Amino acid sequence: MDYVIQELKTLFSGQNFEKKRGDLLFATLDTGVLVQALKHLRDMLGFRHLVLITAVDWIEEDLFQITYLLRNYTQKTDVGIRVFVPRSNPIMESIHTLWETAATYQRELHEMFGIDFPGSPRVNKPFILEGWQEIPPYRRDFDTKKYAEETYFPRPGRKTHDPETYMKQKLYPDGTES
Amino acid sequence: MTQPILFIALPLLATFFTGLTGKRYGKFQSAVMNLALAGTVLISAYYVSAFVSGTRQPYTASTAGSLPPFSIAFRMALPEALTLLLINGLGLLGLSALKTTFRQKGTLSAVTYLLYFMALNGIVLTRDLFNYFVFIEISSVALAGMVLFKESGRCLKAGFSWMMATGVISIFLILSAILIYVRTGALDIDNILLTDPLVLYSGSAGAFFLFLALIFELKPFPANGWALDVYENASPAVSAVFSGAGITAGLFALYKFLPIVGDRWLFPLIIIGLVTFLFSNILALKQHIVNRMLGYSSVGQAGLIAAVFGMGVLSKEDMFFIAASLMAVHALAKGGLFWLSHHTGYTSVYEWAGIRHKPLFIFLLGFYIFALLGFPPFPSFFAKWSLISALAAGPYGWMMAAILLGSLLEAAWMIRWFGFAVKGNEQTANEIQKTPPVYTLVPALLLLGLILLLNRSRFAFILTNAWIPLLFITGFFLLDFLPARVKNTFMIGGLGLYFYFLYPTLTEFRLIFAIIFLLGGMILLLAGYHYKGRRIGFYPSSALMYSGLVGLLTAGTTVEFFFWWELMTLGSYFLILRGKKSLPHALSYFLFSMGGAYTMLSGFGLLAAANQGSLALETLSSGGPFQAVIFILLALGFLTKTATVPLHIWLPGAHSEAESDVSPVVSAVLLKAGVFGLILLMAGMGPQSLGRVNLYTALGWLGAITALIGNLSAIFEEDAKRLLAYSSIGQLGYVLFALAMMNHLGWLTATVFALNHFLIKALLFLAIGGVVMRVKTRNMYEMGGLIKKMPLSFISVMIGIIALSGVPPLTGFAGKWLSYNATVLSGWYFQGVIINFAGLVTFLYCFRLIFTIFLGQLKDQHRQVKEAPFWMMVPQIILMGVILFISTVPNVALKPVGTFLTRYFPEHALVWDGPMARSLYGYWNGYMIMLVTGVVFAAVFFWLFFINRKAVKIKQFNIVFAGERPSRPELTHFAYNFFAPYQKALGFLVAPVSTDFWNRLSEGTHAIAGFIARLFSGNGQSYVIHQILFAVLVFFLVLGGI
Amino acid sequence: MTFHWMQLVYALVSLFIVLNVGLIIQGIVRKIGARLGRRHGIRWYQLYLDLFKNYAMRSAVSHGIMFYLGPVFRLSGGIGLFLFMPVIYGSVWFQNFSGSGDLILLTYFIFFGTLGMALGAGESGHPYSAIGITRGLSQTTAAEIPLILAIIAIAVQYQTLSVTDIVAAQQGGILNWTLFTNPLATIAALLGFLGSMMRSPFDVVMAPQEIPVGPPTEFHSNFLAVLQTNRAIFPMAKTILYVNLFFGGATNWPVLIIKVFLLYMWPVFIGVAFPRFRVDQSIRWFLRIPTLIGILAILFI
Amino acid sequence: MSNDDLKKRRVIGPDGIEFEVNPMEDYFCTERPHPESPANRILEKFFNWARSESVWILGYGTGCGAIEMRPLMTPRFDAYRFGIQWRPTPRQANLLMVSGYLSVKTLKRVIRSYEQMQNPKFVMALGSCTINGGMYWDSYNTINRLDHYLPVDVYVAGCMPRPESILAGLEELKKRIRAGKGEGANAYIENLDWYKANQKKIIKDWDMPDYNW
Amino acid sequence: MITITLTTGSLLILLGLYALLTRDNLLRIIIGFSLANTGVHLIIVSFGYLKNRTAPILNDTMIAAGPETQIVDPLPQALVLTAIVIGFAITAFLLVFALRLYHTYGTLSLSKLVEKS
Repeated sequence: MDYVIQELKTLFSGQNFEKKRGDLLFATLDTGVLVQALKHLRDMLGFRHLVLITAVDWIEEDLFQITYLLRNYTQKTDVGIRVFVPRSNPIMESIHTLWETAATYQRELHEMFGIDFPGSPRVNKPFILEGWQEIPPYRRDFDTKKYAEETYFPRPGRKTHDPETYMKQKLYPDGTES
Repeated sequence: MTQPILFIALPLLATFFTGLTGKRYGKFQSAVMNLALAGTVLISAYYVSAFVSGTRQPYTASTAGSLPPFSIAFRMALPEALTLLLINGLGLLGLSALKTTFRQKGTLSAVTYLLYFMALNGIVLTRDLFNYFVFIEISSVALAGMVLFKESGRCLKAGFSWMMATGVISIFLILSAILIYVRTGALDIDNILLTDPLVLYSGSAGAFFLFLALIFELKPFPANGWALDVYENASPAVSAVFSGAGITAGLFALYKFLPIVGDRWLFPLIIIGLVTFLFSNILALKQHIVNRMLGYSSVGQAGLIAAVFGMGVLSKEDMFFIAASLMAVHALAKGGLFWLSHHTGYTSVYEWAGIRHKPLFIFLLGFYIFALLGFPPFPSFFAKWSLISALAAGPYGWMMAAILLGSLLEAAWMIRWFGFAVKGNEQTANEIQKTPPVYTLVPALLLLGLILLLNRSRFAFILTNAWIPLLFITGFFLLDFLPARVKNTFMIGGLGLYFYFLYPTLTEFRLIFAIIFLLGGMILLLAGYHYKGRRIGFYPSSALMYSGLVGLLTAGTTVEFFFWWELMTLGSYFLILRGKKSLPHALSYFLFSMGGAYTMLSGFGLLAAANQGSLALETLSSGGPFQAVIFILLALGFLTKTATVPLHIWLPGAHSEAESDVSPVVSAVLLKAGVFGLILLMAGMGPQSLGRVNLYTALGWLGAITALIGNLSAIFEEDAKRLLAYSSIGQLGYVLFALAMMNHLGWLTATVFALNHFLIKALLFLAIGGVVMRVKTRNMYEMGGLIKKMPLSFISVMIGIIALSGVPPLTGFAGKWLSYNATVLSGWYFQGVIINFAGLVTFLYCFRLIFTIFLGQLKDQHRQVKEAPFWMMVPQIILMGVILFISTVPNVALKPVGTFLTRYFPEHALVWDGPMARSLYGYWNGYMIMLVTGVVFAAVFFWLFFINRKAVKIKQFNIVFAGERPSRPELTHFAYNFFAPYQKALGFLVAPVSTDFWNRLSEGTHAIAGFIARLFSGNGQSYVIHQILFAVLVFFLVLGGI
Repeated sequence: MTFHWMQLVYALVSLFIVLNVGLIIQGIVRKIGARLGRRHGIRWYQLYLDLFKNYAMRSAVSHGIMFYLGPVFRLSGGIGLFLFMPVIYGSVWFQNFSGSGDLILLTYFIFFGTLGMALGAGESGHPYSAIGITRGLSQTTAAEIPLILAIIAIAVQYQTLSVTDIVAAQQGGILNWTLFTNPLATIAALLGFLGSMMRSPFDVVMAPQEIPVGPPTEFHSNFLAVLQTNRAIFPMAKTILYVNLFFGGATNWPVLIIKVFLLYMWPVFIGVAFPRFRVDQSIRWFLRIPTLIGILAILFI
Repeated sequence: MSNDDLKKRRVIGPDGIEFEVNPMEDYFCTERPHPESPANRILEKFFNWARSESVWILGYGTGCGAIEMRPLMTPRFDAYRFGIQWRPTPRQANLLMVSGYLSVKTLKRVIRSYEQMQNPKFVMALGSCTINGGMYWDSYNTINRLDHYLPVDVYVAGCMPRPESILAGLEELKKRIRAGKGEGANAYIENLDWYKANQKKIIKDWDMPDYNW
Repeated sequence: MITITLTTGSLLILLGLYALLTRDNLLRIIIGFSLANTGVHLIIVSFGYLKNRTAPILNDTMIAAGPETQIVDPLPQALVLTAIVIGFAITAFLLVFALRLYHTYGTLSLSKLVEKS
């Protein structure tokens, strides 16, 4: 794995090259070099499988983190590449040219986070949320509970409990712990 | 009082006078020239009339009052007079074509032209060998001069080669003259012939050289490159006289001098002639330059006529008739064609599409081409007939084969040309604005005149039986300017009258087929009312075809039968050619038809030979020793027409590409001509076997295989009309199978199948044609759901397919029932199984036809389609009525058929008990079936209708689609590659084996043509080498003891 | 053959009998199938319930006139086939309308309903219907070949195409049945019979998971009820034809019902034992062994 | 399957004339359904008995409930003996069995399938998710109560209900049918506006005629 | 004598034909043709020659002596005159063609002419 870190470090600009396990490493790269880096990983270092693309909404930093997880089947190792795009203008380069399956992930990210991948096939078509009109639901500023209560006719009489206190109460009604 | 010398003197005088008036070619000069040639024409016409009426006897005129050898003798008799009339007539007409040339080039060019004709006249008239040489040289030089009318380098080269080659010929000729003179002491034919033949012929070099010279004048293959270059490069107006008049004179010289050469040279002459004929036409196949093609044709025709001169088997009278007809037709038609070419100015075949919109051009082109090809009613047709008949009497099968093969090849390239002119790619052509000038019409009129002149004695039926139909046809040619609807009315009325008058005279099968041909034709013609405008060319062609069809019924002799057969082919070819993309298909239809017609012709020839020249159709029963061969030859002819595998490949294209109201005619009506022929043949000739093979068993298997292949091909077809066309192949396979059984039930089956095929295929083709007319596509997967827009058409198709697939209670079932009975009766179990399997396959394509077009999802673009035109529906409704009527009371139609069939096959007839038919094995009551089915159907229908009366009418996308909704009709309509599993399982059966075979054959022929064509390099020297090698070859041929 | 009004009454009676027999036999057959799979299975009268229920559906939608006519064609085909068949040998009245035509009529009348149904299903505009029909038609044509061979074989054997005469020739003992006098033809026909009964391994036509029930995808309510009625009559009529041709016919109703039941079990047995063929596979299969047996049957008459 | 397919479009016919196709009207039936009144009482009783004993199921397997439906066909539970069968097409089925949570997207399909069934028709909903949203009660995309969108005849509670409880639910349904209470189809049609309003509230891209025939 | 002329004539013909076939220059071809023509004329004349006879000029003595035994055959001589004229005409025509070809293509080589289309 170390040589992967070495190569990535020397060839591409980025930070946080960290080895999580013996067979898993993560790195944060600059958005500009991402495609090249993935191409290099795929063609030179044998990470032929795009496992997934996912995103995290760092609302505090005003950033979206996009993670690309790749797998090398001969060495049984994984690499995760992170990039950050600004929340205000979330545009990322599409990698469907490298892996056709990426188009589907990108479509999902577009729908759920509103991250745009220009040029990705069918990226603007509704995927799961047909006719969605709110802000993308996976953004942390979207209030799911409020939306559900307003929209989906909650059945009256439903009680909600704080799991911690409720379970404590239920399992140890006398208040004795352990 | 006239003198033969005038033929020389008049042109010479005119030459002098015009020469004296200076270089400018003005009105005066033109008048003089015209007068001179008109004078010769008049004189020859006078001689012809005098000889024919007998007021003058043939005589010889000598110059200077002395006798040969010290003077030149001109002989004047009927052959000479006719030839001169032809030559000078062409010369007179040719003047008009060259008028502008003369104006540009001055008087001298005109003088050359006159001198050429003077020389040709001399060649015809003179009896003197040396004199012949002189005239030959004058004509050669004059022609070389005329080649220069067109100023191009190629012309110059061609002219130089020409002069070189002629020079060599002149050496041969003069050598022969002197050698013969040395041996016989004479130079004129009559005196030479007086000498002892032994002296003359005993290996005489003179005869050899004379023979060579005569042959070279006719440009034998392959030593003819120089002439072809001239044909190609000279002005077509010059080629016209060169081909028309020059070849005629050359042939006449050959005819005249051949006795000197002697019998020993006749056989080589035949070989050379036929080889030339065959190979010229092969070579023409590869050509696309019209003038060169016509050159090949001229050379080939000359070869054919020369071969005729060599055929000792022909009686004098026959030979005269054949040669005269062929020569006259060739001269006039070739002249006409060259003039057309001159007038259009097109060089390549592809450019000829430019005459598309000029009916007169098209008419003339067709007229000349079909005259050349030997189509009725032109004299060449009778000449070909007589030739083949005469050859059939002896062991000359190979000659027949060569002639017919050559004719077929000739037809191939000529028809391709014609096709390009009528239907070729329009983009490549500049349209021509002019109409053809009058003089190009004259040869056509003369040809028409010839029909009457030359056929009077031998083929009297033209005048006695055929004049009404021929008048009918001519009428439609003349009335072609009328609106289509008027002509349609005339046509329907004409056919009706025809039927009215014919009805009392026809019996048995002839009556059945008359009903199909005439009444069927009338019903189908109703669809013609839909077309507006004039529809130029449709009605003359239809008239040709219908007259031909009816002629088949009334024909009493084989020649009559063949006459009408050819007319029918011609008419149907024109009709098929009218389709938008039918060019290649019409061509293949025509070629297959011609091939079939030629085998038929040989069969008839052999038949006549076996019956001492008797031509009556009744002689079919006495075929002599060649009975089986005759049977096969004739059967081949008819089987081509019924599109039996492997002769079927023409049908799908031809039938599908034809116009909407032509397809039903060619399919439902025309194919029956072949069936009629087969019936005639089988009834006439009875059981046949070749060696130990029973030919009828072979035919039965052939029918079964045809049925299977045809039907299987139909189910894999995406094109609705092609599907129907393949289905026709299959249906006619049934008919053939049933006929071949040669028993009562078999023939009854065949009759029922034929009638059904007529009714059903007419109905289906009309219905589908109406749909295609509306939706403008024939691909079934592009249609769908049209039932909502065209309910009547749908009903037509539904009735049609139920009847076609043989499901009771409709009429198709009668055929199935009979075929089972006949199968069991004749013991043809396995063929019967194949036939019935083919019948089951019918379901597949029937369903495909109705489903993919009418059911399923209606397409966007068809949402505003209207029902098929009214006039397309009218015949469909009539046909549906007939089908339902016959289905209900089949006895009305079948009982009379059965009754007269007992005359042929008295055993195992059906017993009719009211509507109930009983065979040896089973029974069938069409009325009862219809009744029970109808009652049950009505009961269930009303029951369902009652309980379901509240049903909500929904639309095409309201279907269950796994919770989704359909988005576009195209994606929801299952139509393409409909029977994929079948393809996977049985697709190998319809591998295009026959198509491949025929394609390879045609490619091979083209490859041969391309290979040989390399001989003609355009180099004069190599042409001379060809000449010399040819001479050597002939020398060894003759010495080799042939 | 003259027509009597009584004929009509008897025809209706026999039709009623065969409808009930068909429903019950099929119910029992399904029960047997369930028991083989260790299930309790449906009640024997379940098919009646289904039929009633479907006739009792309150609403229906229609895709067009042919959508109506499809089931009508189908049921008329079934009823017609039955009515054109001599049912009970020796009975004057239960000959129905068999005087209208012979064996050939019956073999071709089978297609009357098929073709009509194909048209009705086509009108529904559902692609699965069309796919199902192409499969069905393709397979049927191949399955008919052994049958045709067998029919020709027995026609030659008995020198007649009349079903009544064929039955008559088989009377007088079990050994006179075609089954024993011409076993090859019988085998060929029985193999062909498999293909026409739409049971496994030849049921890819309906393929419920792939092309939901094939041709009748869109048929519902009363339309479906009519089709169900036919499904009770039509296989019975076909089976009766085979009984007549190969198993000596029947001289009374009980014998007929027993024979029909036993013969009906034949495709059921095959069906529970074998998985499904694709269409091209079944075409090839029919054109191999059964066709060969049929050819042998003709050769060894 | 994009919505563009349902917009009006200009089409050129075979004869060259251009015209407009409106798929919503041309390809779909826009008629409003109407309630079907029962037959007379005695006949209806007989019919209801037949209906209750011949329930043909259209299984809508969205969630974990689809797993629980399969055992019903096995020898252990053998629903066939109660006259219950599965049909592959809504047209021929009587009972729509919704087997779990429904997202907005699947709800659309469920509604279409339901409307394509013929009157009388019944709905049975399995599991808590269809009752009150279950564990997805606060999801942005999962409905909470099915009965606001379709007339449910029987709810079977559980997460998931076992086959036994489904059988019990079916028995309950049979009782309802026999009692003449299985008029959900008519109820749906009579209250069509309310149902449609609810449906349209969450299905924002409603691109169909109101009723799917 | 006759043998000599006949042989010469034949040789000339062959020579001429050889030239006609093998030379590339148009003029040489024409010359070859003229040679062959001359050979033919020689042959004609030699055939007409009869030993020990005189020219066919009729005068009184000749008529008295019986011309058919005294003079050579006059016919070939007449023929050869015509033949020469015709040969001249053909040669002239060939030359005209050669000249025009030269004007058009600028060459007299046959092989080059054939190549140019």
